[in-house]
Formats: sequence, C-alpha cells, structure tokens
Amino acid sequence: MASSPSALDKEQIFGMAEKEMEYRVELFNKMTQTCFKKCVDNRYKESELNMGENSCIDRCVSKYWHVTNLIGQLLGSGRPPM
Amino acid sequence: MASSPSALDKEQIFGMAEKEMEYRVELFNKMTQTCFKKCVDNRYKESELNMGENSCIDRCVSKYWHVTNLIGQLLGSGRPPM
Amino acid sequence: MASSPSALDKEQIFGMAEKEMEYRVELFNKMTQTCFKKCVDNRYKESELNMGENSCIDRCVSKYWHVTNLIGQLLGSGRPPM
Amino acid sequence: MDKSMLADLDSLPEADKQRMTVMIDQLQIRDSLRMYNSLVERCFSDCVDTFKHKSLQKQEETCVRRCAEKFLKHSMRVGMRFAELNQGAATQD
Amino acid sequence: MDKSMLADLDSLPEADKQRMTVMIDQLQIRDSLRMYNSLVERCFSDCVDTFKHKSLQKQEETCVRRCAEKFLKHSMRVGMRFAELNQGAATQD
Amino acid sequence: MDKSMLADLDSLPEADKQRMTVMIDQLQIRDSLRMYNSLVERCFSDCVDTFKHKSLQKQEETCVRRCAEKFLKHSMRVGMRFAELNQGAATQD
Repeated sequence: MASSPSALDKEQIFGMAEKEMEYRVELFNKMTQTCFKKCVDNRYKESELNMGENSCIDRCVSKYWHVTNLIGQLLGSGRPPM
Repeated sequence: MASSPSALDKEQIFGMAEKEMEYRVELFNKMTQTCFKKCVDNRYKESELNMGENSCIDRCVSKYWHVTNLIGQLLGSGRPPM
Repeated sequence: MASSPSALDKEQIFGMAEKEMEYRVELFNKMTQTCFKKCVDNRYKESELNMGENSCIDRCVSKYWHVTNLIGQLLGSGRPPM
Repeated sequence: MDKSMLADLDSLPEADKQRMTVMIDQLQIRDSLRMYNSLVERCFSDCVDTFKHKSLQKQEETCVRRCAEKFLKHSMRVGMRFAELNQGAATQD
Repeated sequence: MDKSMLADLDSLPEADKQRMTVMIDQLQIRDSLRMYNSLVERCFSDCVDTFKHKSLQKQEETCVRRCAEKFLKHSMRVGMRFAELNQGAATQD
Repeated sequence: MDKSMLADLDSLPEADKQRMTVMIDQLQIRDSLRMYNSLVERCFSDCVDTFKHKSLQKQEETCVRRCAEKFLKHSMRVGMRFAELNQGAATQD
C-alpha cells in the first residue's frame, strides 16, 4: 500500500500537471491579447504588421516576461504561487 | 484488442465532443455579451427592449455569424480550426 | 442495483459540487476585480490602501453582495439558477 | 443555452448516450452559473458607481432590476436568432 | 480563496471525503494560478505603456510592485468582508 | 500554443506518457477553439459598428480579414519571442 502511488495520488499528480499547463497557455494568451491591444493599430489599414508594430511586439513580450518574473518574486518564489 | 476502441480512445472521443460543446457555448456567450454592449443602452431607462434595440440585436447576431464563418474560412475551413 | 448510487450518479453528484464551487470562486474573483477597478486609484502612488480606498472596498463588497441576491431573486430563487 | 446546440445523441450506444447526457447536463449547469455571475458583474458595473453607503440605493436597485430583465430578454432573442441561423446552415448542408 | 467558501465535508463517507479534498485542492491550485495570471495582466496593463526599451524601466518596476502589493491587500480585505457576509447569511438561515 | 511549452514526457512510464499525450492534445484543441472564439470577438468588436444591414458590408469584411491576418501574424511573433525567452531561462538554470 505504501510503495506505489494510489489512484487518488495519481489523480493529484495528473491534475497538477494539467493545471500547470493550463496556466502556461493562459499566460501566453493573456500576453498575446495584451500586446496586441498595446502595439497594433486597431483600424487595420493593411494586413501586414509594420516595422513599428513589430518592434513594439518584441519589447512588449520582453517586458511582459519581466513583469511575470517580478510578480512571481514578490509572491515568494520565482515560480507561480501554490 | 484492435477492433473495439480502447478506454483511452474513448476518453479522447468524449473529450473532443466536450471541447466542441464548450466552444459552441462560449461562442454563444461572447456573441450575447458583444451584441448587448453594441445594441442596448446601458442607462436602463426601462426594462423592455425597444424597437431600435430589437432590430439592432437581430442584425448584430446575423453579422456576428457572418464574421464567424469568414474567419473560419480564413483559417482553412468552414469549421473551427483543429 | 437500485439501492446504492451508480457510478454515473456519483459522477453527477461530484460534478454538481464541483460546478457549485467553481461558481463561488468565480463570484469572488469577479467581485475582487470589479471592486479593485471601482475603488483603487490605478496610478499606484503608494503600496498601501488609504482610508478612502478601504471604506470604498467595504461598501463595494456589501453592494456587490446585495446585487447578487437581488438578481438571484429575480431569477426565481435566493440561490443561483439551475 | 439550448440543448439543440449541442449534440445529436441518437446514433450512440446506450451507455455512451447516458454518459453524454450527464456531460451535457454538467455543461448546462456550469453555463447557467457563469451566466448568473456575468449578469451580476455587468449590472453591478453599469448601475453602481458611488460608495457612500453600504446598502443599495433605491435608484441603483431599479437600475439593476431593469438591467437584468433587459439582459434576459436580449439573451432569449439572441438564442432565437442564432437557432434560426444554425437551422438554415444545417438545411443547406 | 478560502476553504470555508467551498464545502462542508464532515457528513461524507471517508472515500468521498478524500476525493472531495483532492477536488478542492485542485480548484485552489487552479484559482491561485489564475489569480497570478490576472495580477500580471492588470499590473502590466496599468503600469507599462511605452515600448522604447526591451527591459522594464525603474518607474515601471516601482509601479508594478505597488500595484501587486495593493491588489493583494485589496484581495485579502475583500475576502474578510465577504466571509462576514456569508457568515451573517448562514446564521440567519 | 507550442508543444514545447507544455511538458517533458520522456521520463514517464509508457501508460502515463500516453495519458499525458491525450491530455495535451485535449488542451490544444480547447486552446485553438478558444483562440478562434476570441479572434472572432475581437475582429467583430473592432470592425463592425453599424447595424443598418443584416449582412456584412464590403469595408467591414475587408477590416475583418485584415484584423484576423494581423492577429495571426502577431500571435506567431509573440510565440517565437516567448519561446526564445523560455529557452534563455532554461539554459540559465
């Protein structure tokens, strides 16, 4: 009974992995939405991203990443809080 | 072992059906929220929808539907992308 | 077969409990987000909540609670609609 | 949420049909609870803007009632129009 | 998220109690991860508005720190007030 | 969504690996359906503002097409930059 993980333990491990993946997908989606709003002109005069938009996007992603790490530190670790 | 679907295959089929239904519910909810914002006066001077609001709602739903199909085509099929 | 609940019945009971808990968490989160927007100055000149913000938060929570109950009644019961 | 939006169960074996029905019921419960939450949030955000009192003021309460009623009527209308469009699309196939 | 918000487990048989506990733990993990994500989004949106540099500027960092601290204090206060209201409602029943 | 974002499966036993793969596939399906929904909502909200007609007007359609194309290009670019940052962080560990 003690040596191999119980069905419930396994449920917990898979559940944790699933929540962690959901979290990363959500992080990516929020970053994408937020940087689109901040960087891309919503009048859509053309279908290409212009140079200004492209460099804004790169910097936005970089800054978003820094904010994620900064808040992770404030919450007590480099990782998301449990 | 090969003829009937395994437990895992079944999980997958049910999972797909569930995701597809979640998708349709979310589509409906987003459309409802968006058309409410676009068509209904948020000062709420009465509890009935007036004629202008009603016809705006009908057209909003119709246009939302067209945009859904248009973007579905752009993404490579009439159906949502997998 | 009739006396103890079937696996499917159990699934349903646990599913219901889960949905109800998700609902309460979502209610709490929406209230937190909404009252933050309504009460807290988003220029963040300091990291403490000031007196005005604190009393605004208390009243905001109280009013949010009343609106929740009021809409619950309108929808036909004191509880969320099923 | 309308059951017709979801799935055609007739072609499934009995056990799967039952499981699918449970799944649909669960989605409907979750959907109506979410709808309730977003209705509260919308009507609160649109109707309550001053925080000098702890309790809801008369005109705020009136506003919330109208907001909720309007939203429900709106939601039903959207459902009807949406069903018609789905119907049309289904018969075109 | 406060455990008291969720469910009263005492009346359940042992196996169900365990399963319910796992479910509540999972919901709490998901909730704190979502809270983390929306905190990042809110503080980023409110504090970062210029994109001339790749790295966070000093005053942006200060703003993000204050934003996060304020939000956490706010969230705790909301939790306390909400618990009181739930308590009051429970004893009235 | 990029598979590399998710999990390292090599260390798992075969049965768990399979189950994990199914889970990841399910998350990817849900993610692309949600992306589709939010793309529709964003482009509709930004491009459609008058409701004098039932059908999409020419300039609205053009706007929606550009919006969707821009968003997809944007999303790919964000994915690339994000992967680089994750890579960098991983090698620093």
